[in-house]
Amino acid sequence: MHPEKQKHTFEPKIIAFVCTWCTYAGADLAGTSRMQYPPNVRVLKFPCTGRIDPVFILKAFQQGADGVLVSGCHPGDCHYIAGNFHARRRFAVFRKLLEFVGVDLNRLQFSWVSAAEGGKWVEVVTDLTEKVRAMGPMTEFRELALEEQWSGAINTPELEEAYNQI
Amino acid sequence: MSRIGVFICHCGENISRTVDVERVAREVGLLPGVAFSTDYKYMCSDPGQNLLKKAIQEQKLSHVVVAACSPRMHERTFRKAVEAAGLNPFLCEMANIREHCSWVHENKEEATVKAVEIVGMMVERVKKNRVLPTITVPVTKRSLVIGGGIAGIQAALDIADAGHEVILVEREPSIGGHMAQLSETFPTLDCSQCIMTPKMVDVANHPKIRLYTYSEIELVEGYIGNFQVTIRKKARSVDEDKCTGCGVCMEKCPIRKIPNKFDCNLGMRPAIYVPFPQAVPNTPVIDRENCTKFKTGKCGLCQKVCGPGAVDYEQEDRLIVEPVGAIVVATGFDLYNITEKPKGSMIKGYGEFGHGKIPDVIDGMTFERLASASGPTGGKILRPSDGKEPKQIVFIQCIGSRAREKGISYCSKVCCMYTAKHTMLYHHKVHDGQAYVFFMDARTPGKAYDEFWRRSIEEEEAVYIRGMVSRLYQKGDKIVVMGSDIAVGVQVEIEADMVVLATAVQPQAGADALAQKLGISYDKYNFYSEAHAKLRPVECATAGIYLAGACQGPKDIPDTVSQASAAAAKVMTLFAKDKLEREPIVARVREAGCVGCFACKKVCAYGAVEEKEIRDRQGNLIKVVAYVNPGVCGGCGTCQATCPSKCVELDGYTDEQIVAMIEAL
Amino acid sequence: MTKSIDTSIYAAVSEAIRAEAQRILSDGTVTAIVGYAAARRKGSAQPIVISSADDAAKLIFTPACVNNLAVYLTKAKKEIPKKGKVGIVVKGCDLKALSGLMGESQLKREDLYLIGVPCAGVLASTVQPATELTSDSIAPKCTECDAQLPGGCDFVPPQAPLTPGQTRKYAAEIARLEALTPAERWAYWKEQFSKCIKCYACRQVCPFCFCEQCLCDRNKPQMVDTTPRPAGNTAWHIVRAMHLAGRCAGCAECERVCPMDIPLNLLNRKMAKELKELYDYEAGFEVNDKGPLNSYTEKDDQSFIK
Amino acid sequence: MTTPLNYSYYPGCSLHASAGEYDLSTRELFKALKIGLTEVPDWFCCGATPAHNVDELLSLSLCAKNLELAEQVEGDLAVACAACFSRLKTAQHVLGESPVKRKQVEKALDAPLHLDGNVKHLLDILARDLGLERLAAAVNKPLTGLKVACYYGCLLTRPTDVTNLDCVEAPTIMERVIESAGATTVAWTHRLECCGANFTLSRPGVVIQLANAILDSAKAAGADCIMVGCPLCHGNLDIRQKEIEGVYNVEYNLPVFYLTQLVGLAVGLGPDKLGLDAMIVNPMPLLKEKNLS
Repeated sequence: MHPEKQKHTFEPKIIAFVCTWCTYAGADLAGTSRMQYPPNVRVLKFPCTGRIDPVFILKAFQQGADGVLVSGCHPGDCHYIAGNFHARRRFAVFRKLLEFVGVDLNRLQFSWVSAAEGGKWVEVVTDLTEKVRAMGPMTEFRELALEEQWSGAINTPELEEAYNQI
Repeated sequence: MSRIGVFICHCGENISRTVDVERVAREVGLLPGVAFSTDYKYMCSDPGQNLLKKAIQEQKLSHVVVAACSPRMHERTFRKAVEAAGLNPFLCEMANIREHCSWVHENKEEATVKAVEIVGMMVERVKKNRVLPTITVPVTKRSLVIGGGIAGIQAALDIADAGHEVILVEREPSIGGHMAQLSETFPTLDCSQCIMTPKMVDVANHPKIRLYTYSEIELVEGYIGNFQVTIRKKARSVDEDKCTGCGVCMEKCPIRKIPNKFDCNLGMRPAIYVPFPQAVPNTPVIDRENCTKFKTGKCGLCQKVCGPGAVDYEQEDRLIVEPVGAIVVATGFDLYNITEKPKGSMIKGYGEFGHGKIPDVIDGMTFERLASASGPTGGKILRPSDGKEPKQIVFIQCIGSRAREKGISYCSKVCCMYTAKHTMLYHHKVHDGQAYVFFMDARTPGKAYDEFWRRSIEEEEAVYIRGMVSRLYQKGDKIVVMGSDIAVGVQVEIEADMVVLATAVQPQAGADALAQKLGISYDKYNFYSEAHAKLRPVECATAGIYLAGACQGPKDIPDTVSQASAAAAKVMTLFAKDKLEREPIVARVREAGCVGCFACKKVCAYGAVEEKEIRDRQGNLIKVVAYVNPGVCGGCGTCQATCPSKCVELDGYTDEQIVAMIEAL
Repeated sequence: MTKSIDTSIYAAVSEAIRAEAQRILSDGTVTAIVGYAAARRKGSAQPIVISSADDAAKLIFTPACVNNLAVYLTKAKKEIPKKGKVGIVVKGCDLKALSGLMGESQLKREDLYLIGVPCAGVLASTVQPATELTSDSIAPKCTECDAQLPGGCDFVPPQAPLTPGQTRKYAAEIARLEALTPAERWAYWKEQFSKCIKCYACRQVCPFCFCEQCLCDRNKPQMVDTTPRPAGNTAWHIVRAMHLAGRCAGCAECERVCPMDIPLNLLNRKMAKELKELYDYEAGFEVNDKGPLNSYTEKDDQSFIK
Repeated sequence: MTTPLNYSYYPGCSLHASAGEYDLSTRELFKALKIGLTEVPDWFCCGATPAHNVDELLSLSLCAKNLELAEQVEGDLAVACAACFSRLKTAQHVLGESPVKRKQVEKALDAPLHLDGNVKHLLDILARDLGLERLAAAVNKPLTGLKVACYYGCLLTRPTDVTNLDCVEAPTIMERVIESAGATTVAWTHRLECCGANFTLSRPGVVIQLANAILDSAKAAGADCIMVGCPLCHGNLDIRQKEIEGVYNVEYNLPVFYLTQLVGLAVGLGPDKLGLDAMIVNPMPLLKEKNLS
C-alpha cells in the first residue's frame, strides 16, 4: 500500500448543513478574516438547524458524501428560539441509529459555531476533512447502490427448489 | 424549461484573484437550463445591476443566480434588481464564491473547481424556486397595554401621544403599581409619589387612553396587527360614571379594620375603599369578601349615603372585546414573601428566619411604606410589633436572590441600591440609630449609583458586613441576628430591634398563566422571554407583543421607563404603515396529506400552528388539519423537519430545493 | 432451558371479556367491539369486529391473539362503524400504542371503551398457533414486557398473569450487535435489509404509520429511493426506524408480519433504549402531550456536539 | 387491617457503648409497639465523622457494605443514631448520583452495589410508617404536663435533599411524635444549632460554649427536659451539663432523654427497660414531680 500517495489522490467530499444565522455567518467571518481551510466542503444553508431533516444526511451519504457536518447556533442563541434544541435531540437519536446500522460516526460531525467563531469553523471543517481523508472514501452506501438483490445464499432445499422453478 | 441567467462577479480582484471567473461562467453555461452566463467586475455596482436587469429582459430569463459574495451581504440588493426587471425576487439566488471560496483558498485550480460546484448547486436549487408573493397583513392601529405600573403608564402615554388609541388594563382598583408605594427613589431621593402621580393623572385625562382598572385579560386571539382581546372587567360595585370620588361612602363604612395591601398590611382600610388617596381612578371598590352587605345582606350604608347613587350591589363582571394591533406586556414584579409558604415558588423558604413569624422582620416594600410620608406611620420608622423606634436595624440582602440552594440564582438588581437608600432614610429619621447591612456584593452599575452607595457608608454611617445571616430568632424584644463577617472571618451576632429583608424580585403571581394566554415564552422563573437578549430586548418572539419593565427581569425605574418607551417606539413603528409586509419565508401546510398529528404544533416556538377543521358541503367534519398562520410563523422550518409525511413545507427552503442541491453534488 | 408459561387464566379472561362485551353492546355503551375470535386453523385466532351482543360469545383470548388491534381504529377504521363509542380488546403493549395515538390526536379517549387483557404473553410468529406457550415459543417482545396488566382501562378482568423471569431477547441481541465493529454491524444489516422485498407489510400493520402519503412514496422530490434493491431498502428501514423513534410502543407487529424475517423490532428497541438513556423516555399507558422528539430541555446531552 | 412492620436494625457503635440506653430503649419500645427489629448481621462502623474527612472512598465503601449487609434482612433499615443515619443516607445519595464513584466503590468492594433499600431514622418510622394515630393509640401513660424541648442537632435534617426527614429549617417531626405521646413541646430558638459534636474530645471548650447556648435557650423557653435523637448530642448536653453549669455558674438541671426513652415511658415501659439509670442528669425527681414514674 502507498498511504502517502493515497492521501494525495483521495479528496473527500464533505457536505455541511448549516444554519444561516450562526454557522453560515461564522463561515463568512472566516472568509472576511482570510482564514484558510481545505476546499472539500460544500455548504448548504438552512434558516435553522431545526429545519434539517435527518433524511438529508442519509441522502448526502447516498449521493456520495464522505463526511457530513451539521452545524448551528449554540444553545440559547437560536434565532428562532428553540430550533437548535429540537435539532439537538433529533440528531442525538439519529446518530445512534446510524451507528447501530454500522455507519462509522467519525464521518458525521455536529457542532455549534456562532457568527463570531470563524476560527472554530475553520477548525471544525479542517478536522473533519482530515479525519475523513484518513479514513478513505465512504464506500458503504455506494456499494449498496451497485448491488442488485439479496446476497443471501440459497442454502435450503426448499429455496433451491423455488429458485429453480423461476 | 427554465432559462436561468448566471452572473459571476469578480468583486474587483477579490474573487478573480483565486477563481478563474471566466472559466466558471463558461462551465456553468453548459449546465442544463442555463440560458445565459457571464462575468462582470462588480455585479453590485449600478452598471452590474443594469447588466442583470438588461439580461433578464433581453434573454427572457426565468431564474437568476448571482455568484458573488455572501447572500448576507447582497441578497437583498440583487433580489431588488430582479424585481425591478419584472421577476419575482425569490427567483433569484446567490452563490457564495467569495467568503466561502476565493477568500479561504489559495490554489486557483481548487478554488475554481469549487466555485463551479457551488454555482452548480445554486443553479439546481433555483430551478425549484417558486414565485413567493409578499405577505401583507392589515394593522389595527390600537394598542393594548397590560399593567398600569410605571412601565405600562409610560408605554401607554408614549403610544397615545403619537396619536394611537391605547387600552390600558390594570388588575388592581388603581393604576400606579409598585412605584406608587415607594417613599423616595434612588439615586436622587426624590419623592416617588411626586413624580408618579402626575403621570397617573395624565393617563386618566388622555383622550386616546381608555383605562380599565380592576380588570384582567381573559383571552387573547389573533396575531400581529390583528389581535382580539377579551377583558374581564370585575364588578367594582360602584358605577364609575356616576361616582364623583367624594369619599363619603368610605367615611361611613362601619367595617374599618381590613389590612390595606397597599400599605403592606400595616394600615387599615374600610370595606369600600380606594387603595390610596391619590388613586386613579378615584373611584372606590367594594371588597365583597369583607363587606357586611355582601356577607349578610344587611347594612347598605354606603348606598344610602351616596349622593349620586353610584353604589351598585348588583353589578356583575363584564366581558369586553377590544381589537388591537399590538400588545405591550408590563405586568411588573412582586417581592418574594417569606411569610407565605412558597406554594409553587422555586424558592424553598426561609425557615431559619422563622418563616416570617417574627413581627419585626419585614421586607423592603414594608420599609418603603414605613418611610413614606403618606404611609401608615406618617413617615416614622416604627416597629410593627410595639410601635417603638428601632435603634439597631439590620438589613439583609439577597434573600432568595442569588441563592441557588434556595432555588433561584438570578440577581434581583435593585436591592443593593434600595438597601443603601433605606440606610439613608433610616439615618435621616432616626439620628441615634445604627444600621447594619449584610451583603454578598454591592452591585451598583448605573449613573450616580456607586456614589450613592458610598454615601450611605461614608456619610450616613451604615455598617456594611460582607457575609450572610444563618439564623434570626426572637429573644425578648430583640431579634438576634446570627451571621458571618467573611472579610474578617468571624461569626457575628447582632441584637437588632428590626430586620429588613431585601427579598427577591419575582414575576407577578399568574405571570405564566397570562403568558399562556398571550402565547409568549417565559423562563423557568416565569419572567417573560425577549426575542433576542441583545438585539431585540423589548420584543417577544411572538410577533406584535412587546415587553416593558420588570415582567421581563428585575429592573429599576430608569431601566423600566427606558424599556417602556422602547416598547412604545416598536409599537409606533408597527403602526407607521397601514399594512404589514413580511418576508414570505413561512411554512405552509399541504392540507390534503395532513393527518393532524400536530407534531408541527408541538415544536413550533411561535404558536403559529393552529388546528383547522375541514368540512364537507353539508358541514360534516372530515378531518382536523394543521394550519400555519403566516402572520405569526417565524420561518425556522422546524415543523417541516418534524412532520413525518412532510406535509408542511417552508417556502424558500422546500425539500425539493434542498434535495436538488444534494443531488447536484 | 425451556420453561413453560402459565396461561391458565386465559380461559377466565376470555369469559370475562365475553361477559363485558355482552353487557356493553346490549346497553348501548358501544356500537362495536374490536377483538379476537377463533380462526379456522386449530388454535389460531384472528381479529374480529362485532356490533351485536349476540356475537359477544365469539370473543376469545389465547396465546394466539398476537395482533395489535389498535391499527383497526386508525388506518383500517373504514371497517368500523363511525357512530358512537367503540370497544377494543387491548393487551398492555397494544394499549401503549393506543396511548401514543391519542397523544398524536389520532384517537380520542372518550370515543373508546378499553377492555384490558391481563396477558402472560403470546406466541412468536415463527411457531404454529396451537403450540404451548413456553419460554421458547413466546414472542420475543413478551420477554421484555413490563405491561402485563394494562392500566387506565374501562374494564380489566381480575385475573393476574404469572410469568417467570425471562431472558430479554432483544436486549441480548442489541448488546451483541453493539459489541461488533461498525463494519461488522453494516455487514449484518446489509444482509438483513437486502432480503427486503419492499412489500411494506411493516408499514401497513404499524399503528403509527398513519400518514396519508408516506414520505418514502413521494417522488417530488424523491427523498428516499423507492426501489426494492439494497440501497432503497436500507434507506427505507433507516427512515422507518427514525420516524418511529420516540413513538413506537413496542408491539412488534412489523417484525411479526415481515415475510422475510427481518428483525425490524430490533431497530425500534434500540431506539427505545437510546431514548430511555438520553431522555428517560419510555412508552407507557399515560397519554403524553409531547413525545421525546418534539420536546426538549435546555440541559439535554450534547456531548456529541463540538 | 394494618400490615405488620418489620425492619432491619443498624444500631451503630455508640449504641453498643456510651449510648447503651438508646439501644435498650429502642428495642424495648419497638417490642412494645409490635414493630419487628432484626439487627443487621455482622454490621460494622459506618465511618462516622472521621472517615469522610479523610477518605471519601473509604467512607462510601463502609456505608455501602453495611447497606449490602442490611439487604440480607427483610424490611427497611432502621437507624437510631443521627450520625449513622446521615452517613448511610449520604452514601446512598452520592453513589446514586455519581456513576464514577459508584464504579470506584464497586471495585473496592468487588461486588455490585445494592442501594435501593430505604434507610429510615426511628423518627420517620414512628411518625410515618407507624403513624401518629397508631402511636397515640399505644400510649397508656401520657406524658401530660411534661414540657419537652425537642433538639434536632445538625444531622437529622441536613442536607435536606439527602435525609428527606423533614423541612430543613423548620422541622416539626420530633414535636409531632412527642406530642402524640401526650407531652407539651416548647418553642425555642436553638433546636437546630450545633452542639459541638465530636469536638467534645479535641476542643471541649467549643462544646461547652455551644452546648451552654442550647441549654440556656431550652431553659429560657420553660422546658423541663430535652429530647434528642443522636448519641453525640446526648453526650454533649447530658454528660457535660454539670461541667457547663460550673463554668457559667448557672443551674439547668435539664434531663436529656432519647426520644425512645420518652415515648417508652408513655407506652408504659418501666425505667429499668429504658435505661434511665444511665442518664447523668437524674430524671427521676422530674418524673416524680410530673407523676410519670
